[in-house]
Amino acid sequence: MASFLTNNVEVVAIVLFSIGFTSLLLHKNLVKKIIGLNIMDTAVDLFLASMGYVQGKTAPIVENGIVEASSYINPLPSGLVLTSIVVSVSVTALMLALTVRLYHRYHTLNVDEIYLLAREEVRRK
Amino acid sequence: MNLFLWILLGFLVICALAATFHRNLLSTVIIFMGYSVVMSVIWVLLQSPDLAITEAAVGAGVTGVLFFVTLKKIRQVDDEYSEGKKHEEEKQD
Amino acid sequence: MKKKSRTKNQSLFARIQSFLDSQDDRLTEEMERDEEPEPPHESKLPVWGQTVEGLASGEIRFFDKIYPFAAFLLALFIIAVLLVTASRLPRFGGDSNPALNEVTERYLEDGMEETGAVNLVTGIILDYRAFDTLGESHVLFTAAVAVLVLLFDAATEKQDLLENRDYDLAGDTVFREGVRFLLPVILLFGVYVVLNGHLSPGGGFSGGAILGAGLILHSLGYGFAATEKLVNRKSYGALTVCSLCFYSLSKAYSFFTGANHLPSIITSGVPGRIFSAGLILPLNICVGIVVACTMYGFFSLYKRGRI
Amino acid sequence: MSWMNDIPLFSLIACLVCAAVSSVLKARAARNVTLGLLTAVFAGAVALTARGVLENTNVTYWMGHYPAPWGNEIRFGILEPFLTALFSGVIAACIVGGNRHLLSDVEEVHLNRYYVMLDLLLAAIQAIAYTNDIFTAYVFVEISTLASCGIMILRHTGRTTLAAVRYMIFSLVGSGLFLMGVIILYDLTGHLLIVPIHEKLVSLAQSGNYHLPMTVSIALMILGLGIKSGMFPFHFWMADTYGASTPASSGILSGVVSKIYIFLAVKVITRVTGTELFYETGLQNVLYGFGIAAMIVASVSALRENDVRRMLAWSSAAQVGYIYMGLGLGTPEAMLAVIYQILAHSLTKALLFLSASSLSDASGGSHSFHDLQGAALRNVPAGIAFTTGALSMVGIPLFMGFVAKYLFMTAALHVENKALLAVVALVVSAILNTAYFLRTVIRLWASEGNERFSPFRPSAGLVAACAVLVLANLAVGYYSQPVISVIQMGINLLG
Repeated sequence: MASFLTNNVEVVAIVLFSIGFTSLLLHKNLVKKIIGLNIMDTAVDLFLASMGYVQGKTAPIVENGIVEASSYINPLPSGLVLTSIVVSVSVTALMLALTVRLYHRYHTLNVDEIYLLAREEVRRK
Repeated sequence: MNLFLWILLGFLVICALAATFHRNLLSTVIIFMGYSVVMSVIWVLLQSPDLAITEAAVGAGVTGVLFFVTLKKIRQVDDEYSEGKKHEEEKQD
Repeated sequence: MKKKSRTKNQSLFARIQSFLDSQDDRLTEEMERDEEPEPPHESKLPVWGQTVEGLASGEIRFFDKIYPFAAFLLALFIIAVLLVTASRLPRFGGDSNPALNEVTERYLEDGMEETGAVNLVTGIILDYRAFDTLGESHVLFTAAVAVLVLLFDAATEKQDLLENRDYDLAGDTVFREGVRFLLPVILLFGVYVVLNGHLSPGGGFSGGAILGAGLILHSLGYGFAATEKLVNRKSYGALTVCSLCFYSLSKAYSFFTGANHLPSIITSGVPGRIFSAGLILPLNICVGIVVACTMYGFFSLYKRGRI
Repeated sequence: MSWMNDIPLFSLIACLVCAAVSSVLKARAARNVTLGLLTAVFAGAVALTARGVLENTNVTYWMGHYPAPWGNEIRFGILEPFLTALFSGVIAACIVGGNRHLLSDVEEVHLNRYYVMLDLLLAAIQAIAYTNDIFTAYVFVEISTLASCGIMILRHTGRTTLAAVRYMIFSLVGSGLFLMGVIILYDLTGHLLIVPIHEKLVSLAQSGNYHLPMTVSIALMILGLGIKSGMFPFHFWMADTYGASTPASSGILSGVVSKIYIFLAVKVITRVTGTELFYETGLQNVLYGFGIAAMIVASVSALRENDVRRMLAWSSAAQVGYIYMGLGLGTPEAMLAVIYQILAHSLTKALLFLSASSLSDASGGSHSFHDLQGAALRNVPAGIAFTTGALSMVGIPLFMGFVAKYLFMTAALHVENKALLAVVALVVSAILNTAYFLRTVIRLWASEGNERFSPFRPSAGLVAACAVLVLANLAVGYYSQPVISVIQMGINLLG
């Protein structure tokens, strides 16, 4: 059991997560939404990486043949974060491509306007 | 090192807020790239050099470039669009 | 208020009318008929919570009203809960946290011997938990195919319309000289990170991203035509497919022998040498190739609609 | 028969390799590869199910050289291969039945990429069904999200792209929350594999430490999967998504993709936390409430809809509501009903989407009820198929939907404090279902309004796919007992 001050990295990660999460949900501009998505993803990564950190220990790269568990930090979260970074860059690329396409068609980045335009288009048919 | 970490974490929050609330998209993207660089420094502090390299290459590098190209593409669409319009007006005249 | 919204809708209506004349998906036709575009970051219409008469069906109206409010409440709720949770988690940096258990211990103590990798993170992601990483590289592949679907523009295949119109960095001497100076360093560093993934920080993904960034820089400095000699559509397809297939098949062999307790012909070698760590080096190279090609492919697709 | 243990590994790897190879093949070859792959996966999964039923044991298979808490693992009993078989069958039916639309909706240059996406989706489905590792589940959930977005956007209309953006936004929020839950769980237990997590959670619950983080992490995982599968307050993306995609994609998205997330949620509930621990957290009451609300609200939305495919999408949301209501009831009988509902809804919705698209082909491509007047008379096979699906959804005896509703009803009656509301909701929802489906069916068979459009001959593939799905529906509805006992055995093995 710890508190806000000792778990500072975790708390900051949650704050960042909430900033990203809210702007992904509420921002109307698509590019801003994607920035929010990226902030959310990096916040999750920070949260995960902070779980692996152990005070006063070094990166898990074996040096001088020392293979004692007590001298390195937990390597597993780093591996998971690597995976998570790949996922987030893939998703970002896809979302940006969707944005470019929508902009080509509707000439706006505002989701609401795009939505109205699309509805009207459907009604026309 | 603790103080340094605090400063960097504060910087991250400020960057995130600025990126969310700034009105200019280009500045937003640049702020986001700054955010990524700070993040990679934090990862060095958290003893994860693998992540630091990846974040620097991906977050500040490739993702940033993708955002830039997207914005550029959007401006290009706008340009073509107004050029097309000008063209049409000339024809009408 | 109502009047105000109607006038705004009027302009919207005009825009809609004009571009609906053509149902065609091609941009150029739409563009010529449309009105002045709006600056991307400015919205004229406050639409959520305000509906246009006769435009939306019942669900949409309901959705419009409730969405921002509900999303805001949901976000607030989740944030509050998460903050309290974060403060109750095991202490940051503590050395008796639950995550430091027998799993971590074996990774740290036997990892080098069992996988042959000095960089234990690489050892974990490419050996202990290789199934995750197999999925991870296919995530990237999926995204690459999806982006190709979205942005591939057959029209640019024959004529280089877009390239001419771009602000051409290749003509900028300072930039070009900078690239000439930087590029070898970047590419060398990328190759080093890929090849030394099992010995030092880095690995296929980070190195691949660096190489991809190098390729992007190359195409900016010398033009796409020059880069195309290195990575074009054919070689892109061949490299990606071969790397992914090699990855999947070699991992299938490794999983198969592992699960059936058969001896594997792949040995881990002497830790610390470059040709050690069994499959990790070839896998890192494969991942590096896939990532580098995909990153450059993303850029090329965004920039000019093809690879 | 230890060689059978290798089937999941090989079918998974085959999917990944075929996906990579298909990306450089011509569309026709890619299609054949995918169909062959689907057949192989189906056959393998059926064989595994049969063996599971005969031997009634779980098999744990190492993915690598290291045992449980260190390396990845997959595990298969009965339900995992059973659902894999179901989903591969539904996907095959969808692409055979929706082929004509695929050819017209998807550009020629991109057609092979549709099959690449399907191969990747199939790999993701198998991995999610089989995996014994919660982070692997997350990675493959992302693949399935991207691939399902991919099969939507291959139809290049503005509406589809917009629907894809909405779908992606909801999905990404869902994945973010799911990953957050996984991370908190990892921090508390130090494991990522399901079995050790479960053991550690049980001991944590006994000691009383970290009660709040534990509840929050489970809630986040369920919420994330709920958002991705279209749980009630987050179901708004469904109408656009299912309404705008090409019919094959609609069937796959509604029949397969959202169901695999539900199965993952079931796995989280039964295996990660264990049913007892989960029902101690009180989260089931939230699911119960959301489920009940979805059953009513989404049905009302469906009743007010004027587009047949959007109506089907709202109906999907209502059916997902049944599932979450069942999870909220929290009894073994309810779990049986949930799995049966997954089976029933998957088969029926695919049938409905396929036949509805063919019916609107017979009405000049329009989806509105006005134009669909008399469509079944112009296109009799699709009309029969749609009617069968509608009757099944409404819950007429002999069809699968009836059995599912019956199971939910009996399960609800055994839970004292939730019985009344659940039964009322089931009855109201059944009445609403009847209203909107029978209204549609009557319109379809009405003879007026016939003159504007000429009779239409559906493609052979569509007729075949619909016939298979109708027969499956009738067979599983009529001989429900063996299927129910297989599912029951599977659930016993799961928890």
